[in-house]
Amino acid sequence: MQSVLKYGLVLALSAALVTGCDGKKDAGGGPSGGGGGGEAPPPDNTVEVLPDAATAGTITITAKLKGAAPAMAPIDMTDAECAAAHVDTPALDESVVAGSGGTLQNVMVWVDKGLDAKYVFKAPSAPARIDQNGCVYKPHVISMMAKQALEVKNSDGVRHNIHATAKVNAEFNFSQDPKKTDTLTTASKAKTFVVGEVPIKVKCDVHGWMGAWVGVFKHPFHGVTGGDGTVTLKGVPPGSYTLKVWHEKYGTKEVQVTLKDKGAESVTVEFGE
Amino acid sequence: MPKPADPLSDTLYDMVSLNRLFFVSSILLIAATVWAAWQDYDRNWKHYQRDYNRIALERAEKERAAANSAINRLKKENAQVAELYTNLEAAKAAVAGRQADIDKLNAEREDHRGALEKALQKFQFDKSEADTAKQRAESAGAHLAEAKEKLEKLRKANSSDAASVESSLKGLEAHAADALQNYQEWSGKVNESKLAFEELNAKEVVALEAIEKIVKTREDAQKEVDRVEAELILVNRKIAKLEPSLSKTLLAMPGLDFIANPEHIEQDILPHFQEDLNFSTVGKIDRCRTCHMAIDKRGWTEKELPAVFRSHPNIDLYVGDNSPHPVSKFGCTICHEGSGRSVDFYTTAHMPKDAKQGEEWKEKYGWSPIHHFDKPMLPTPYIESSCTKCHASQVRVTMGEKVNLGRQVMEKVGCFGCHPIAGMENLRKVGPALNGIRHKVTRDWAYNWIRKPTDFRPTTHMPQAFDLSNTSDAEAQKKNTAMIQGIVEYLFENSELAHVKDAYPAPPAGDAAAGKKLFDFVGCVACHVAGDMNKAGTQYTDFGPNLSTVGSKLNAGWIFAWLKNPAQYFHYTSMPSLRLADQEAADITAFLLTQKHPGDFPNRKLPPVVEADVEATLLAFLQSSTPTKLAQEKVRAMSPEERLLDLGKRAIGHQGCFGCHDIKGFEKTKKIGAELTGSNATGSKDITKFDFGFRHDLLMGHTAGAYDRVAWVKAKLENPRTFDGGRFVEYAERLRMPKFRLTEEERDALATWVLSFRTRENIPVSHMRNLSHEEAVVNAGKTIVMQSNCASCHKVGLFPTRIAVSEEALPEIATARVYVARTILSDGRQVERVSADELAILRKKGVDILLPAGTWLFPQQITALLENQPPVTSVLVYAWGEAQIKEQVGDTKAPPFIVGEGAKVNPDWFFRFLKNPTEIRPWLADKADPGARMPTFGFTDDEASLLVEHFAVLAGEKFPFQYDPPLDEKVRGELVVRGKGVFERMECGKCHVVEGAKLTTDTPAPAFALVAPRIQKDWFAVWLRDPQSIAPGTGMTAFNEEQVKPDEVDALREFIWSLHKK
Amino acid sequence: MELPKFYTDLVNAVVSRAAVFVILSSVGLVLAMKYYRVLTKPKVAGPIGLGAAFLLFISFFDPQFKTVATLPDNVPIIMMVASVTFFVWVAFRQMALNDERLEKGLPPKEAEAGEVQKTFVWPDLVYIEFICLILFTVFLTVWSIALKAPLEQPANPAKTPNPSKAPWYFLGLQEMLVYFDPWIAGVLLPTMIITGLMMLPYIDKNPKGNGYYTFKERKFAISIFMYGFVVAWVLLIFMGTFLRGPNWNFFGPYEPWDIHKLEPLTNVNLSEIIYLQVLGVGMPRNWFIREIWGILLVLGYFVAMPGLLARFVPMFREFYKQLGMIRYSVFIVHLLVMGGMLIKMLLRWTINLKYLVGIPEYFFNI
Amino acid sequence: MAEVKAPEPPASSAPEPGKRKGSLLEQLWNGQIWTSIFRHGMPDTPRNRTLAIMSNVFLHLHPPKIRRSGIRMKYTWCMGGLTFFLFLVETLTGVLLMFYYRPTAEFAYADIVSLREDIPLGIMREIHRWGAHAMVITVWLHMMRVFLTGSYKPPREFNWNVGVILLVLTLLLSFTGYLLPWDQLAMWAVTVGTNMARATPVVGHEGPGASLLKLGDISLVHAGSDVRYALLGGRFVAPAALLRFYVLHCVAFPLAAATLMAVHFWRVRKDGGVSGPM
Repeated sequence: MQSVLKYGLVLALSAALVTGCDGKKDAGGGPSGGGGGGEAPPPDNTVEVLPDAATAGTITITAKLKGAAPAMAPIDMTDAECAAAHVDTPALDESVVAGSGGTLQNVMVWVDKGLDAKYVFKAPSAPARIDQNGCVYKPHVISMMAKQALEVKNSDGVRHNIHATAKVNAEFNFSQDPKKTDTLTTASKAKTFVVGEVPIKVKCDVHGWMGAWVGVFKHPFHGVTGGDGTVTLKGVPPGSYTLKVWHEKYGTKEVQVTLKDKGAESVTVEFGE
Repeated sequence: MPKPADPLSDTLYDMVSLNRLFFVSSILLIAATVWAAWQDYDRNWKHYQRDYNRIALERAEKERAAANSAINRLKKENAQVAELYTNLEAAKAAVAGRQADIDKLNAEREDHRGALEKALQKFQFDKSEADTAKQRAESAGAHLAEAKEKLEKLRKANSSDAASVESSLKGLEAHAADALQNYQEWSGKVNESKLAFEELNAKEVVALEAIEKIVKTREDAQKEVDRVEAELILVNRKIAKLEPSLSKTLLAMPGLDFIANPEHIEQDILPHFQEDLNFSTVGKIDRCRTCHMAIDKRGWTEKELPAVFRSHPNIDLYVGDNSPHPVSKFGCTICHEGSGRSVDFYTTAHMPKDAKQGEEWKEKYGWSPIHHFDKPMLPTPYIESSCTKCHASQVRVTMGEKVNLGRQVMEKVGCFGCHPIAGMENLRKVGPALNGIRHKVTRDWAYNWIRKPTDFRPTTHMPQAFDLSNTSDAEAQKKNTAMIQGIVEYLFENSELAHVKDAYPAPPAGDAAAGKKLFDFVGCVACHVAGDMNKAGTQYTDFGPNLSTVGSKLNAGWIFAWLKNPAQYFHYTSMPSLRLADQEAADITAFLLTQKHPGDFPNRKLPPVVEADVEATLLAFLQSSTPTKLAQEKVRAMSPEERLLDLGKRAIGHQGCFGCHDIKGFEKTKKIGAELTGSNATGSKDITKFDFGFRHDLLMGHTAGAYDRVAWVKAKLENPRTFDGGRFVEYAERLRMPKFRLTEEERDALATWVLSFRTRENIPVSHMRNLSHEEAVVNAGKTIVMQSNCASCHKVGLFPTRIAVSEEALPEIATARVYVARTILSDGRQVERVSADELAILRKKGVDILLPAGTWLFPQQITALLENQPPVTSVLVYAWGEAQIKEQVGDTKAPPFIVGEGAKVNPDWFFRFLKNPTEIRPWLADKADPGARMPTFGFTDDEASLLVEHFAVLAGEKFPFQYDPPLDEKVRGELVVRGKGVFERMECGKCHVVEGAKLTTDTPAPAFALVAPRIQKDWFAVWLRDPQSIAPGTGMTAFNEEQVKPDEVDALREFIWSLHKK
Repeated sequence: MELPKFYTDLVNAVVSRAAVFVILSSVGLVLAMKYYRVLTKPKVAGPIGLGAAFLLFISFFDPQFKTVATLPDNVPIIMMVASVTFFVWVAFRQMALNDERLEKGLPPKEAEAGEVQKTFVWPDLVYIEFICLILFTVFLTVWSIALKAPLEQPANPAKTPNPSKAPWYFLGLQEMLVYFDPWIAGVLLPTMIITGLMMLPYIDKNPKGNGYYTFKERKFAISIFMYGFVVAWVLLIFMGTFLRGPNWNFFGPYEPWDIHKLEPLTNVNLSEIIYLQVLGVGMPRNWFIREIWGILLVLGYFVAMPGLLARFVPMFREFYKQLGMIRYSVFIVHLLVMGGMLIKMLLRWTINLKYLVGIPEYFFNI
Repeated sequence: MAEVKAPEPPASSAPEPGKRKGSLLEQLWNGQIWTSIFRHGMPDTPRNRTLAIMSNVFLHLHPPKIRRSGIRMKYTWCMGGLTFFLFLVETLTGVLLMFYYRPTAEFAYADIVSLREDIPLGIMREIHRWGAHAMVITVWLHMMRVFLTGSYKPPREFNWNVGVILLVLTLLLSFTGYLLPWDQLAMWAVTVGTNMARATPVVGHEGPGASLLKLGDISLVHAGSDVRYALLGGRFVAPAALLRFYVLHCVAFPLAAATLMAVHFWRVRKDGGVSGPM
């Protein structure tokens, strides 16, 4: 019994510690992180130090794919209910998704070095979203800020478990009932990511093919390429930066960018074997 | 005195010049006396204290400025705080406005004061008189009673004395009556004077209360402000203590400094540690803090600070009040050695950590190694050699990284094979038995292997015994050859195995490719490296020999037999059985045979025996014990074969091969090396007993001093024959310690461990690291865990990594997940274990467990802990490095965590499993990955049950079992039914196999049929709610209270438990 | 700075054996006493003194010498040697002057009319004594400030220091241990030093030289005393301190004290010389027969020699007449022991003689 | 001696005891307190110079008048006086050291360390030690001077012998004090020194003749009963020896030396003062 007490205490404590609040239950209920008694996220008292909007510029990164894109293999879904969702169009493996005009989708871009340490950013109030739809994560790659809430949605009629194999942040792996949405905050039982870490693989242990990637950052200068293969980082203060460009299959590349006052820089990064 | 003409004209000496001489000599005397007094006064440590005070004051002033600005900022930013200050001002003004009233009240008090003090005095005097009268009255009464009693007795006895007693009785009665009356009178007076005093005093009280009432608002406001300024007030107090003042200067002046000198010796008196003075012992006194004034204070860590004023670098572990080794209890020199009573840089016997620091010290402090002191301080790199003084009971010293590594290295290379070492007597020999060598390798191989083992296997622990610095000249080489030939001859002639006739039978044909896969996955790689003969492997994969060249050494028959059953070849081998099927073993055999040595080693042959050399070598040995002529005759009388065999036997005895290998004929031979422990322990024996030979370069002075000990040990480990350098020594008399392949780090650690061998010091039991029963179990279990190399597959986690988390160290561990090793209380204390009773007491005091030992923490939880719990400034934990996390998280095929295994599985099952492992996770095996296999170690019952208890204790569980209240069958039946519903709702069957218990490679999770006998019921609830806290990375998903209601947990559990068919 | 090698080698070579050192010093003393009138002249003595001081000074550049000489307990020995040398000079200078006066028929300086005249103790004597004490106190204080009293490891019966030395003033006796058994070196010799000193007034019948410095009038007495004090006492202390190193081996002043230095062990007893080397037979089993030669020799030295001296040597004949049988015997035994010391040392150095009489059965060796 | 320093009183008005007159200083010199201590005027007349010596307990070691040669430094070297002075220095510093030093195996060494490290005026130990060495040297030089001037000759034969005993006592004082720090230097020097006592003929167990003293086959002189045992209170230098040496060093030898010194000085006077040509 001792061990039960012990572990119970740890769970309560870790919640209390991270939030710093006294553990009052959120009376409002509503969608709660990790299922079960969620707690109101603590008020974010962070005092923001933002770059001067007058001098800030933009950086546009375009990810290109060398040569022809490999064909996306269809996924063999062993779960009948999952398979049922893809009767018309088979689900495809999204590890390499080509965009329009030789560009590459699902490429994560972020400012890695060069950002002045004095800046402090608040996480946006809107949560980052990830949806389990047809036993596939949508989107396949997301980037978010540390302490930003994470909304995990299960649009399927089957139970999923969502397992974030974080190494620096707290790992979570909770079971999610069909047609349910959980919002993970810094206070919920399964916590959203609170420190920078990239990439975090998210998977479902029931459905081995399901996989998504999350990047967590301390600042807002990050993004994932969409169909046009570009990401635009806005409001970046002038300076010299090292950007990192990551793709699940092709790895990480570094780009140097120097941004002038109100400048606008464009960079193209090429991936491929 | 001018010389008068008369009558002193008869003086012999010229008085004027004598006067001058007298004047000069008097001046000199005064000067010398002043100089001596100044020398006496101006001690070095005072300079240190002054410097410290100056720096401390600067720091405190900085703190004050920070506190001030913090208050100012608060005033600006926080309306409430600002209000406090306005309140105070207002209250001050209000009180000032009523100053007239206060003055009036005070004037009234002053008017009354004379009468009041007089009345008080009268009351006190009257009271004293009354007390005296009372005592007299009591005494008179008692006398009277005594006399009466006596009279009574006399009357009864009809004594004639009665009359005289009776007459005196009257006087006594009168006296008693007087005394009583006197007492009553005084009592009355006391009452009066008391009344008078109280009356007057009441007026005083009224006046005071009135004043207090007026002032109260201001004082209350002041208190509020003080609360805001608490830190500032503290700093101000600190500054007042440090600030120079006239009185301090005066008290520190020579001549006055005996009164209450603010500069004084700081000492820790440690009567329980006895310093050995050979004839007697005396309690230790450590005066180190006289100069190292910040050693026990936190936060003195800046690089710019002089080293002498820094906090102890590991203040959570040593010196600090909350640490397990507070300075008040342990002092300094018990670990550091040196002269604790001294307060001078030289006489305290400081020792630099390396030659470079020595040079710096010479320049800075005029340092030189102290010659006349037997225990100079240990250079910091070797400081951990002191740990074992008190921690001898632990196989691995908590946090003693270096000394542990040293011990581990020694256990690995087997120094105890030749050197008797207390505490290591029962370790197994580190080398394989050679009783069956004939069936294993060829003579050619054996000869060349002994000659230079690293040529065949660069990573081997087998040391090189020949062709070393003192045996590499041409003459010695000839003898070396003869010796090795003799050894080979002896070994091969004396190898017989009961279960082998001529040779091992050839194994069935195997597939090398399949063997490679098996080798990689089935578990061989946990202990062995293959494919690269130069790869050293990690602490774990270096456990067994590197197999990259093994195909050039062994024959197929032997390998096959060995793989099938290692213990058959030699019974105490560490190699476990992997329960390989014949085909599997054949495949691996085939694979191992592909691991050929790439160089010319396989072609090297046993050179032809040169008779003359054999004879000469044999004579060299015989001559030392036999008269020369007799020896020659004896040699001549032997046949060449006999000579070779005899030489071989002598060579084995000389080199002590039997220390590491079982060799026939040497079962009872004594170890050949010097004892490293006991009265001549290396770490403490007289330095003059170390033979430095001609290695004068190792000496710091002209002759060896105690401070040269480290250099000797290190030189010996680096080149064991070095002290023969430059000497002419007979072949048979030369130093014979072989040379081990050790890295610089390993040698350093080994030196630390060897230096820890010292003659026993008188450490009281109260200061030893005594092991509780549980700790002893963990300790003993740890030995088996290490000997079985469990940690290579299972992340045992508890050792050997450690990180002391302090604010400075935080970034370092930001990427690690840590295991809290000590229970942390909310008042910042860290303790090993808290019993229920202790917890109850603590809770009454408002202290609770903040983090129980044995839990996993993520980095940000530690950060939060440090931020939100001011008393906790650091957490002492064992850490898991990033690499280990990566290995585990996201790899469901890794062998399971066994931290917490004791809480998870039933002891009975665990015991059976250790004895005879069965498959639990068949899904680990598929075509690409046959899956690791828990080997059969052949644990004895004792070992297995010790291991079970070990893990039970680690998990904080009771042993051997927990009470599991039996359930009413009916209740159970209901629960099972309900549980089945939950089970289906939660779709547990999607991953876990329920029926049939047939496990296949497709099964993603363990079969429930196996759960009941294996898993502890208590554990289930925790696992269900948060599996990741127990096993990071597991594919098991958490179920919250909405999914499985709290009251459904038991039902679900009972259902699962019911699935087990007995 | 380093001392030139030829110089250190030369000194080490000359002084590297006890025999050479003692014999050279003895010869030096004899020469000095022979030519004392010239040598004590300030013009001669001054440069010699300065030269010696210079040699001492440069010796400090040698690490070995510096190590030994600056040991706090060895500093007084240097002072002792220096002050003894200085005062020997002071005394002999006055002797030389007085002897010149005596030759001219004048009284010694101390007996001049003006000197014999008495004078008041106050203020002369009291004053100079007082100044003397003050200056000495200054000296002692400065010495104490400059040099810390030594303190080594706590006493440990299990660890014998090498070399282990007696307090410096007994080092002469410890040196004697090399040549004699402890009962002679440690008991007999010190006792005889004391008795010898005590009997001195009763055997020195020379009425001259009482109360003034003179060499001429008491050549014999002063020579014996100078030999006994300066060579057999002070010099041996110097030797024991600076030239005896580990294992009590003899080292040159600039020779590093190597703990492994070995000397061949080839000392023999007189009986071994006679029986093994000369006669070539085995050692007799009976100790008396074995040692009879040595016993005879020693007896001869102490019994026959006094008589022979008294009979044939004029000086001793004179002594015998003056002192009578008993006093003469006491005197001559002391004198012979003193001489015997030197003879035994010489025998050791020349023929490696260990004992004249060696009866270890009764701890009796001479 | 203070008188020597005192300024010359005005010559015109030579003070007479009892007259209250003149400056404050004069009044002091003529006052009852002063005259009760110093029973003579300024020592500038033969009478007063004689009185200065004779009425002072310390100075009356000296005769009022001595031969001139006895005052000459060149002749006396002042070595006897220095030896006596050093004896006083050793007494004084020794007494101070006794406040801090405990002659037991537990404390002896630790106390010396404390003297070295932190005890106020720990320099006393240095003065004591170096003073002892200096005393040995001065006493030798004194002996040499006395010999070289032939001053042992009649009538001073006895005093020479007293001097010889004092010389031995000086060495013994130094030797017993050598052990007290209880360090290696002390212990082994004393071990070497006392080892010789083993070989004392007859009464030392390794001395010639000792093996002859037997009752039956029981040896009477053995390591536990010989003269060295008596000296050390044990078979080797051990805590008992420390205490023995301490008592000898602090009580026995100083008393003996002081007594003999009194005899020595007294006999100097009685035998005709500092020697000179007869």
